[in-house]
Amino acid sequence: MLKELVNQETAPHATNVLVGKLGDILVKAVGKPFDMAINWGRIYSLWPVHLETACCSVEFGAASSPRYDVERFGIIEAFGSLRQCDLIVVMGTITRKMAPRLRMVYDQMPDPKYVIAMGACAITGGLYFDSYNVLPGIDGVLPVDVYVPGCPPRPETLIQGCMLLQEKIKRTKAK
Amino acid sequence: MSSGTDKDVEVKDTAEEHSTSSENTKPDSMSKDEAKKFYEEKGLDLSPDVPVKPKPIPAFEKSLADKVSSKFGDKITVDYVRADRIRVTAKRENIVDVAKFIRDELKYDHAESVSGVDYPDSSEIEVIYHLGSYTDEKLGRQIFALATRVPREDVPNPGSDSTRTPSLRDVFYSVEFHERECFEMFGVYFEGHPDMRRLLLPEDWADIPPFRKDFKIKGR
Amino acid sequence: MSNVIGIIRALNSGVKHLAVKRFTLRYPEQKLKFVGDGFQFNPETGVGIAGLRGRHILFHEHCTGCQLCSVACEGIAEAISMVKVHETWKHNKKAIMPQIDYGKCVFCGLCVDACPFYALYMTNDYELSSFTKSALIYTPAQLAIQPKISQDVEIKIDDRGASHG
Amino acid sequence: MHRFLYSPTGLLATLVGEAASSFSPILLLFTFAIVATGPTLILSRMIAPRRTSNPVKFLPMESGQVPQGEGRTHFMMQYYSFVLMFVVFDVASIFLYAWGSSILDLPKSATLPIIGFLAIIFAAFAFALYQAGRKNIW
Amino acid sequence: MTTQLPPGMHIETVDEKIMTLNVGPQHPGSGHMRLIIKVDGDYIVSCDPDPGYVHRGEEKMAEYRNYIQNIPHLERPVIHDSSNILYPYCLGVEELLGIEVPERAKYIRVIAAELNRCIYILYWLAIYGIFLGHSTMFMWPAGDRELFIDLLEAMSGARVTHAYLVPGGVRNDLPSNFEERCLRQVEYFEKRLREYEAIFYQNPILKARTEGSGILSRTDAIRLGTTGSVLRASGVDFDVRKKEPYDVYENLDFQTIVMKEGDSYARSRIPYLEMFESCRIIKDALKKMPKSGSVRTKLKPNPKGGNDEVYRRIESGRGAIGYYIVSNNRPEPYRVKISVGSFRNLICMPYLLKGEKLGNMPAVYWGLNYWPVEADR
Amino acid sequence: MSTIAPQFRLSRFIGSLFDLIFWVILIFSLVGLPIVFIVLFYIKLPVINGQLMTPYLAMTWMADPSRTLPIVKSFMHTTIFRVMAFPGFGFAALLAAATIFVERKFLAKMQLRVGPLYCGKIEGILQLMGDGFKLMSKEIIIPAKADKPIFWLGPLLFVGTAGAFVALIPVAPGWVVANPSVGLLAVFAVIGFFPIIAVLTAWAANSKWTFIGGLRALHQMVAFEIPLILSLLGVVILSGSLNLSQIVQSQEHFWWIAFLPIGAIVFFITILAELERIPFDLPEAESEIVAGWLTEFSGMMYGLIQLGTYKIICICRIIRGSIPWWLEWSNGLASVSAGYYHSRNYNWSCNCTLPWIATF
Repeated sequence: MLKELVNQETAPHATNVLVGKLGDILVKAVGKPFDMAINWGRIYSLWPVHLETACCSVEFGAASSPRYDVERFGIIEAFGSLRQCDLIVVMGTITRKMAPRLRMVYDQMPDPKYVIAMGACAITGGLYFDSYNVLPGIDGVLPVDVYVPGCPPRPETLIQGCMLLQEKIKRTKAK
Repeated sequence: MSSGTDKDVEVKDTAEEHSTSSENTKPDSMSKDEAKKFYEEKGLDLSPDVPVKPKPIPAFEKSLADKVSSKFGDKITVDYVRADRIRVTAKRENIVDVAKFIRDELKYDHAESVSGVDYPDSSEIEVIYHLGSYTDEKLGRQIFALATRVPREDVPNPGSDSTRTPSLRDVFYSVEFHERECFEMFGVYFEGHPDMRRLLLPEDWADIPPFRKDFKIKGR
Repeated sequence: MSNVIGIIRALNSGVKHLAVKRFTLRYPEQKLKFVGDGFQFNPETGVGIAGLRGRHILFHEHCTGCQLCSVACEGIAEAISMVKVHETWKHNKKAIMPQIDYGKCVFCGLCVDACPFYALYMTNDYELSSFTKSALIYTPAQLAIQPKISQDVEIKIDDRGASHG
Repeated sequence: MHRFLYSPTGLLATLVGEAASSFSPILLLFTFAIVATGPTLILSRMIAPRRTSNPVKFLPMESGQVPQGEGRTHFMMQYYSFVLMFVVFDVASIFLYAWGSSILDLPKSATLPIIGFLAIIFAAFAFALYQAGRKNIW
Repeated sequence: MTTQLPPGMHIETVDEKIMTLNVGPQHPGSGHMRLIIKVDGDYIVSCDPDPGYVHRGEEKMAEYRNYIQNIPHLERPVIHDSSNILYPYCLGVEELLGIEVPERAKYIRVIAAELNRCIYILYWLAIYGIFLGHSTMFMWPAGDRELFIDLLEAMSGARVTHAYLVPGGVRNDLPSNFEERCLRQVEYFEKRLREYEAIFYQNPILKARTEGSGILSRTDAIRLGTTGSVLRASGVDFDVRKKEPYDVYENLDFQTIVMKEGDSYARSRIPYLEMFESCRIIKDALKKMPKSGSVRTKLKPNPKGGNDEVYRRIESGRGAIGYYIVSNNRPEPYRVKISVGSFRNLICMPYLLKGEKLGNMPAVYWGLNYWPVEADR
Repeated sequence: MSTIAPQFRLSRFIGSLFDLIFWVILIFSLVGLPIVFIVLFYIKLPVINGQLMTPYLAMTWMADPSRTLPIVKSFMHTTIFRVMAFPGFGFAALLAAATIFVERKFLAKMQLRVGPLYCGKIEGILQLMGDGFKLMSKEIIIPAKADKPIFWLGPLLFVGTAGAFVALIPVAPGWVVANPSVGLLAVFAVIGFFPIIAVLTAWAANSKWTFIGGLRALHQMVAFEIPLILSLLGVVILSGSLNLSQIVQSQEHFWWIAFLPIGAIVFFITILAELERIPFDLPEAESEIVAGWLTEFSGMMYGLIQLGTYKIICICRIIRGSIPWWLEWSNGLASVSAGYYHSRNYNWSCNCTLPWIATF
């Protein structure tokens, strides 16, 4: 390496390699704590978008009620625009009429964004496996991060799902 | 799915065997009480499949039904008169007149629901208006079912085939959304309805109306 | 003036609640206690025994492989499918047992009602979330495991409002 | 002091200098706030993921629908009269401060015109409030 | 040049001065539905409700399932009012199959239905509060609702989808010391309910937003065929529990709440007052209930109805729910039609919102006690 | 000729510049600073205060408070410190953060729940930091047909104007950034900017919701401005000055609220309306127009606007303190109204009692 650096002909190339390697080391050294800090922020600040797709929204409401109070985890129902949200909880059945809208809501959210499939209908279609107007699960529409089973799931199960999602975020890269 | 249907058939078979065997063991000549005792000893269920005891026809409901039948004669048929429930079938040509009579003379003032029933065997679709009354105290318990039958086509083309009937929106304002639903679910076009659009189904629905009997859902 | 009084009364009502106990159940640390051990059914009387409808527990020694639970689920969610098991149990001549997909199950309990051999019950376990769909499918071996349950908190009502202790 | 009063340019210079010295910190804080927070936007642009491949993302937010029509249209807002009132009375009411801050030094007769002025303002206000009560014309 | 478009399709014409707003499906002020609202400035010119985002075809699927398998399905439209939406189904099937219900089961059903009515109304009230910008009014009812959910959970085992009422009675008996617990919680709950009065109903700001908006006159309420609290807020004394008492409601002591104003405020207040009546009913039913006895008449495995039809209705939190069941000598019903209060009240929406200000939209919309999942079925 | 031109993009160039600056600063602080200190040990230094400032002494200045204090003191009286830290930007930002957190916990208590709990181990004390980190690492979406320069400028201008607002407020005797003789008029002048920013960004975003929200914001702020101005006239007459510091000093013995209760109430109501707090939250009424003029803002842009908003809230509270009409009384009322009404994420009317703000 040193020889190459000294050599007039190979020097420019070797310098580039050296600088590149130094940069890699720096990025690794800086990147890891940086990732951790950002992921820590993301973990405790999940704002779900207000999109009620079906009846599971009742239990989502119960989860933000005083008894289960998901604000403890930093999850506030950001009662506003989807541009400020980072979590989409698919609360139940997705019908054929809703599916394009769901996808559009997902598309318009800023990255990074996470999806929780809540309830049997969102996971596999559940009770409506043979209905003419219901999608068999939302896997074909959105990439799902966590599945929360139940019909509807208890708020505890939803909170457990959110904790799983936090684990998942912890292990992902920041960018 | 295939295994599921197999299982279904299996269980149905066993159930039928069960019932037939119990019928076989039952002696033919038995009074009602004896049969009851027999069933109780066997630990079997007592409830009959079909209610058998005839109920008396109540007077008030009978008078209402008579009013309608005396006015319209053989244009309508009174299907049944039970406690709190009357059902009348009218032809679709005079359903508006019947409805107006019911509203003005019998004081039924709103429609609770508009349902369609598909009868592919007789190639007809039945449209039933369940009418109720808020203004008349005596009619608080009553539901008046006004039915009509429209022809049904095997290859439906909703809106432009013969499956159509006059709308009752001018008579009972409250049927507006119910008739829209009936239109998209059965393909019955209501003539004179101001806003005959699709209501519940997706905008790109291109299949036959889903509540018809020949529309099969998955795996059935 | 009545408006002013109304606003003051509303403010007063809000302030009073600073003295009311918090209602929150701190879920991961505390868990609610339920009535009974889980939903059970007595086929003789035709009446169930109240209890939470969580995930199922399957008693292998009682299961005969009769498929009644699967048939009961047939028109509801089709969550139960019968799978081959390697063990040959005394009662179970067909060597099939129910396998439940919790991605489909709706926890209605009609399969428990359908089981005439006291083999299928529902437990107090509800923590079933997972990262993948396939992890939601519980095999007969998984269903036989008794869940660890530590549910001890109950709602308490006193003068300072309802709370969870 | 008197020296400046006799030369108009000197007065102007004094006024400008005083204004500059007393108002410049406002401008300074204004710029500092921008300078201090602006980098967060740039930083955010650097560290946040950016996926621009999907054009749907950049459509205006319209409740999950494909937007119909433009966001910037001719739009009738029934509260336009408020703006007109603001334009007229805001400037006028600022002048009250000039009077208000020196009322104790003024002769008493100076109060009369200002009372007339106040009467006009309050009459207009009362009329506006009366109109506000009539919801149907909003 | 203009070709005839098939019905169900139409072309939007865009007016420059009139702005079209899609309120829903992703909108903080909409539920699972869309309102196409055209506004001229701050005034609503027209409103076209577009439901169907949760249309799951319950009625069609009911034709492929037998009478017992339909139970979990038919409670899904209103899961937080599941006892009430199953109630007319059970009554109808019992009439079709000729089943008698034990006396104790009838009382238990009434208790479950009334508890569920309170749960529904509290949830609705929470939503109503948050949509008027009052977050405390979301939290308090949503928290107090859990008291009743605990009771129903003890009865049936599930938080919201109980599947508790079945044709022939109820699925399981009450747990031990239920009555004592129920009485204690209901009394505490009545105390809590009075707190809402000061912070919400007598609050001048709420009154200013709701009073006088969306007025529905008595004749219009009857003509539009509304039901439930919308109807009673317009001065029509109609409650199915009183007019056509089912099970044991005629033995119980309660009264119908009627208001004459017909505005959003009256519509929001009637369900609140009805909760007091529900508490009365529960306490009365607990007193009059037989202390022991059977709670379920056993059915055959695959019961078949005759060649018959039946229409039964009950009063739920959103109005009358009617089931029209046609049977066909088969284990499955031939046709099930659910006539629900939400769908019947939907017609009020374009009627009431026309000419209102945009700011009154949430008050009018949620005052109609509309639950989109139920309306779509 | 045309080989270079299409590939060159100004945005990419500027991006690379910033990238470079970032790395330079990072490497300098990690590598350069130690080197500087090492070098300092071997270089002769001049005499200061009659003492030879050896590198050793220079180092001890950092540790020895008696040596540090004079330097800090002299620094504290520079304008730059005032702008950056104490009465200026940093102080207001910290106060805003504290306000948000205290409000959230307070409101949660009133609603019988806990509020933020797990972020930062102790009662969720780091919740806002978490929110900030998250917002900073969120993507910023600029709508396709938006007027990009104005859309970018909106949040910056908002924060900047809020900062300009901060400059006018006397926090303690002698502690004020800008002390013009017509300070009260300057306050009105700054307030007049907010509706303009709202309308500009609303128009720039090209969305229906922002458009309606911006117009509503404009009309509401404008409509309440004249009552706001008139409500403060009484104070000016009584104290005979437009300078905020002098107004405060004139109330040493008793507060003008004793003479001007109606003005006080009018001021309270109008300031609520100016801040778009509940119940005057028409511009952000989320159940009608999604989030008003904030609808299209995402990521850090939204964060900046929230920061600005809360800064203004704090400032208005200090105004209430500096024109001490009601002091504790008003703060108590505001704290109650916090729990009583709430809109958006944590947009509560005003906030809880922080008596130390008003004690001077």
